Amino acid sequence: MLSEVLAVRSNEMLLPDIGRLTVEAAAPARPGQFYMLRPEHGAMLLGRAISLCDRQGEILTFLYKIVGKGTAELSRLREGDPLRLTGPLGNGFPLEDISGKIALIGGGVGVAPMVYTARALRERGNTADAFLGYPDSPYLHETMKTLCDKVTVATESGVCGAKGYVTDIFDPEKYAAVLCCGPLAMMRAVAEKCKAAGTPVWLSLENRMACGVGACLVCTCKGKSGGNLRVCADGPVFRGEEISLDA
Amino acid sequence: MLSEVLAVRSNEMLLPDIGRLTVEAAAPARPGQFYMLRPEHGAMLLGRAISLCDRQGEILTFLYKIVGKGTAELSRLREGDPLRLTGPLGNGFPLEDISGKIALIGGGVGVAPMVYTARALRERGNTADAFLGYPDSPYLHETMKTLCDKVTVATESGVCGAKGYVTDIFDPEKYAAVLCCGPLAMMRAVAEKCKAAGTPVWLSLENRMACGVGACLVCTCKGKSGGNLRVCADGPVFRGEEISLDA
Amino acid sequence: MTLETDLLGVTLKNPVIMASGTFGFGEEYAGLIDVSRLGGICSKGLTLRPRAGNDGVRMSETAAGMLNSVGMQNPGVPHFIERELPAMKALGPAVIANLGGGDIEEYVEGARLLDGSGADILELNISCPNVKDGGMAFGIKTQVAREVVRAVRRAYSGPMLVKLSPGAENLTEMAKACEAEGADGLSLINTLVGMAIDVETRRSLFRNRVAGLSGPAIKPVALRMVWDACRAVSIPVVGLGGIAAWRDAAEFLIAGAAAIQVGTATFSRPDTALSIIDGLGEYMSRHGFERISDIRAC
Amino acid sequence: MTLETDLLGVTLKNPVIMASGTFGFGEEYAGLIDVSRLGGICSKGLTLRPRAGNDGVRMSETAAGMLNSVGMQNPGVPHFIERELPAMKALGPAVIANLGGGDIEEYVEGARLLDGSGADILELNISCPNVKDGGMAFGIKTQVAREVVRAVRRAYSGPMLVKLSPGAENLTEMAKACEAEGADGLSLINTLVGMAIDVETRRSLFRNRVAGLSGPAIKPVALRMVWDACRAVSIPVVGLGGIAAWRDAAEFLIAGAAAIQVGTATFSRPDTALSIIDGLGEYMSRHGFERISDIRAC
Repeated sequence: MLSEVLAVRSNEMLLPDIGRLTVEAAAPARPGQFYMLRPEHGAMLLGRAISLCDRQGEILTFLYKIVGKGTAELSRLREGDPLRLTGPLGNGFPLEDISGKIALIGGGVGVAPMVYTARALRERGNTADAFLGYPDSPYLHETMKTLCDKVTVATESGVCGAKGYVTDIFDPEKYAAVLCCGPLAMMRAVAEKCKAAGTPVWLSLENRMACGVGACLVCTCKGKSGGNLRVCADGPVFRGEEISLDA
Repeated sequence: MLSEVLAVRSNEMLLPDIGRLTVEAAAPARPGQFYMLRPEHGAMLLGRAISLCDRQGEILTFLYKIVGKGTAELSRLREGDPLRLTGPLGNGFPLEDISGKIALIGGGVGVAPMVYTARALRERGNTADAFLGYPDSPYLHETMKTLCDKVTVATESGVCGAKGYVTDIFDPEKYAAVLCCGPLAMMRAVAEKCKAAGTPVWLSLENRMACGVGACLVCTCKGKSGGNLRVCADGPVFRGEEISLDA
Repeated sequence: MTLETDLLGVTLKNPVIMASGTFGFGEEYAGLIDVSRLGGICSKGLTLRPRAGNDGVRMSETAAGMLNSVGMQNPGVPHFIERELPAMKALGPAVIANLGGGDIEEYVEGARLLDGSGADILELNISCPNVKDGGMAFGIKTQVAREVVRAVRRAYSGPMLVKLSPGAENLTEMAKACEAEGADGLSLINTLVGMAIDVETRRSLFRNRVAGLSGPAIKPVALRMVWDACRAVSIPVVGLGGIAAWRDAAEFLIAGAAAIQVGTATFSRPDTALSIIDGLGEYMSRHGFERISDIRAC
Repeated sequence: MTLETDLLGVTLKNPVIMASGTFGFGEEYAGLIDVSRLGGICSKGLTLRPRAGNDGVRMSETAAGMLNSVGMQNPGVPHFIERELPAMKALGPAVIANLGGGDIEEYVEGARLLDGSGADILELNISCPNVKDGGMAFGIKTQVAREVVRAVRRAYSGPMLVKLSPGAENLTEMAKACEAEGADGLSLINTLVGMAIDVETRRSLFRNRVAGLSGPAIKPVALRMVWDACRAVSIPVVGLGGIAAWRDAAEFLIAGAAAIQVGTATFSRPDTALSIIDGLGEYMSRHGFERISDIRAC
């Protein structure tokens, strides 16, 4: 784990509200882990928890969606600007516990962690299919095609791939395990389908975070057994049956 | 008067703590007036009051010294970054009330307003000598040489011009009027010499400001008659005999 | 859909009022923004006699806020009535005269002069230090506030807001006491009491030691207090404290405020109030609200 | 020159303590910073029985601050004594056990268990809602606080800080009452009570409606209260509230604090406390101060 101010290597918008930022950092990370990103000269108090999207050599890639002031600030960073990176944080996907054919399901900016996950699976000799859902224009799907056996895209607008939800297409029966990151509604649908099929599923959650390391307890989610789990430190990846996705 | 978000045209450091920033704005301004400058995406609540250094065509030039977080933020602006400019504010130097040979005295970043003042005097057919004092490396003195009859530089370190204070060199007897902007100690010395010589002197003050337009009363200085004067709206330029420069 | 709203019997073009001490007497900003679009303007805090205000440093910026120690510099009520008030009235927005004092007699005499002078509303500032009580503000203890409100109520026949201090020992009790003593409405919050120290000289930055904290930093505290006050009294409440965008204003209106005031944020962006007016209009259209009072949470 | 300082008879390597609720039980940050360099660590707020904490949104960022509504989630005192405390003690810094409760009995039983358990100092959090008093915090009214401090004092024989709420009706009276009831020191300020509203749903963002405001936004208020408390009592005062840099820490020490706590700023920069330790050392050298207590204003 590091907490260091690094220079932004690149930052570009893929869509009006989706940006991609890279930095160079030596420390290793696992697929599904995240970092707290905070512009050193920003106006916001807290960093923003952003999943590691990809890692090639020592180049870390992050994908972010502009949803408020903090992510808007990320989008204004330019090459060379100082950015505090704290991480990698959280558990990540348990790739070592998984074998057989894997389904990677990403929704919107939740597609991000699937890139490094697919790359790591391929390096481990696993094969994966990807199911990627977007509201409108897709992104990272071309990269995913180079890393997966098959990539299925669905968009709500129908601009690319199937029109509708990728969760309606995906069949859990065909897979040994499912890894999913996306909006709550998508994760509920995936968890339900996997439960019915008896396919193990891991979900990567997100929540507002402050510390990112399990100290402040502001990012908890409900465990199925009733207690609260820390998304940052107990997760962000949970077994489907561990957590309750009720509102 | 305008309050608009403009794109920074250029921003460069002349010295490690002295920066020069330009923007393009059509509204006219008088020498000795100032603007409130606030980076649109900055972390600071308030703008910083910065004297107009120069104006050529519609290019406004500002000189600033990094003294805290607000001015450090100004120094980080790059070409194209949005900057809120509110102004021109304050009274400026009363050039229309002055005739004859003028002395322009600037200390440190207080040299800034003297550039546009010298340019305006020349356009009016006045002649001016400049006396510029710096702690160490000088700046803008070459520009001033193109706008004044004679430029005398003094530096505390002796790196350029006379070693010591320019106020020790300056002789008020030779001038019809004196315009001065600089540290408090310089302005006290100049006001005293001018008073003894019977030479009219105008001093340009600075202070922490919030509104810049005379509404909030946080930037007041002591009038000689006992009341408080607003540096932003009653000044920043005062007749030497109007104000008390006591601590 | 209309932004027009009633405050204490006075019709405001919209519920956005410029807070006392941040907008002078209105004319100062007339060259920068279209002042006539505002709902109302609170005058600089007035006292019966003119005051020169505090010496020394008067302002220091803090994280998302500022400390001020202006010290009630003002030209006095008679001068205000003769000079500033007519000019303020000519601007268009409702005129709210903000009145302070060092003792009850000074408050009462100031209120008497302002009565019938032409200001639309009186805003009674009870956060002033009570010179007869070692400088503790009138707005801290309910019983002390009660006395000044009662006395001013007798002296002033027009609509009167009492501006509450966040330092009140018991805010809801204070609000109820002001209502009981005849306040027609409340405005809150005034500045929080803060301090800054110069670490090189190791002395307080301000001669008066303490200073008033305002700005976005205090918004969450102000919103909570406005919510509480709205549920403690049945008279209208004007909400202020760190409002810097239409969303902030909407939060206060949802909490139950009848109108809001914009203060320190004007220093960051002179057109803050105007963009709040525009933003509230769009918000109302989007939600299908007919009038400002529809915004309030059920 | 030494940063070493005494707090209630406990020797701290330096006066920089991690505030309760922002540093877990210390181990959470051990992978990120050199925790052993800290002066002390306050545990997450403990209660006798484990608590699950609040449902719904627990945090919202504000201007230079954050609102939190964690709701005392903690494993309970017995679990703490068995599991977290030994690990905390192994980290090196002084261990301060922060204790809350819903009624006096729960406070007393928690304190009794902690007595002699190995924590260096007890920090009594009186900002908890009193379940028998409609949820008003123990720390608002002096008389209520007096009772809980008195009862816990009887149950706990070691050094005890009482952590004051900025919502106290009368802060200096509260400070004096805690001193009179046997507090060995005070720490302040706890969070200010704030609120946030979702303007689209028009409901409070937090299920519990209110939430605690912390961060740089509140520093000027905290500094003023620490100054006041230091002049009201003769026991040591630990200052906290928005400290984010060595300059902030120096301000509190000049105001009279014996030590300081760093809280929310750790979230912005995990190494905030370490850079404060370094900065204070340089500041002391520059000014020729031999020990931390020399920083205090004469």
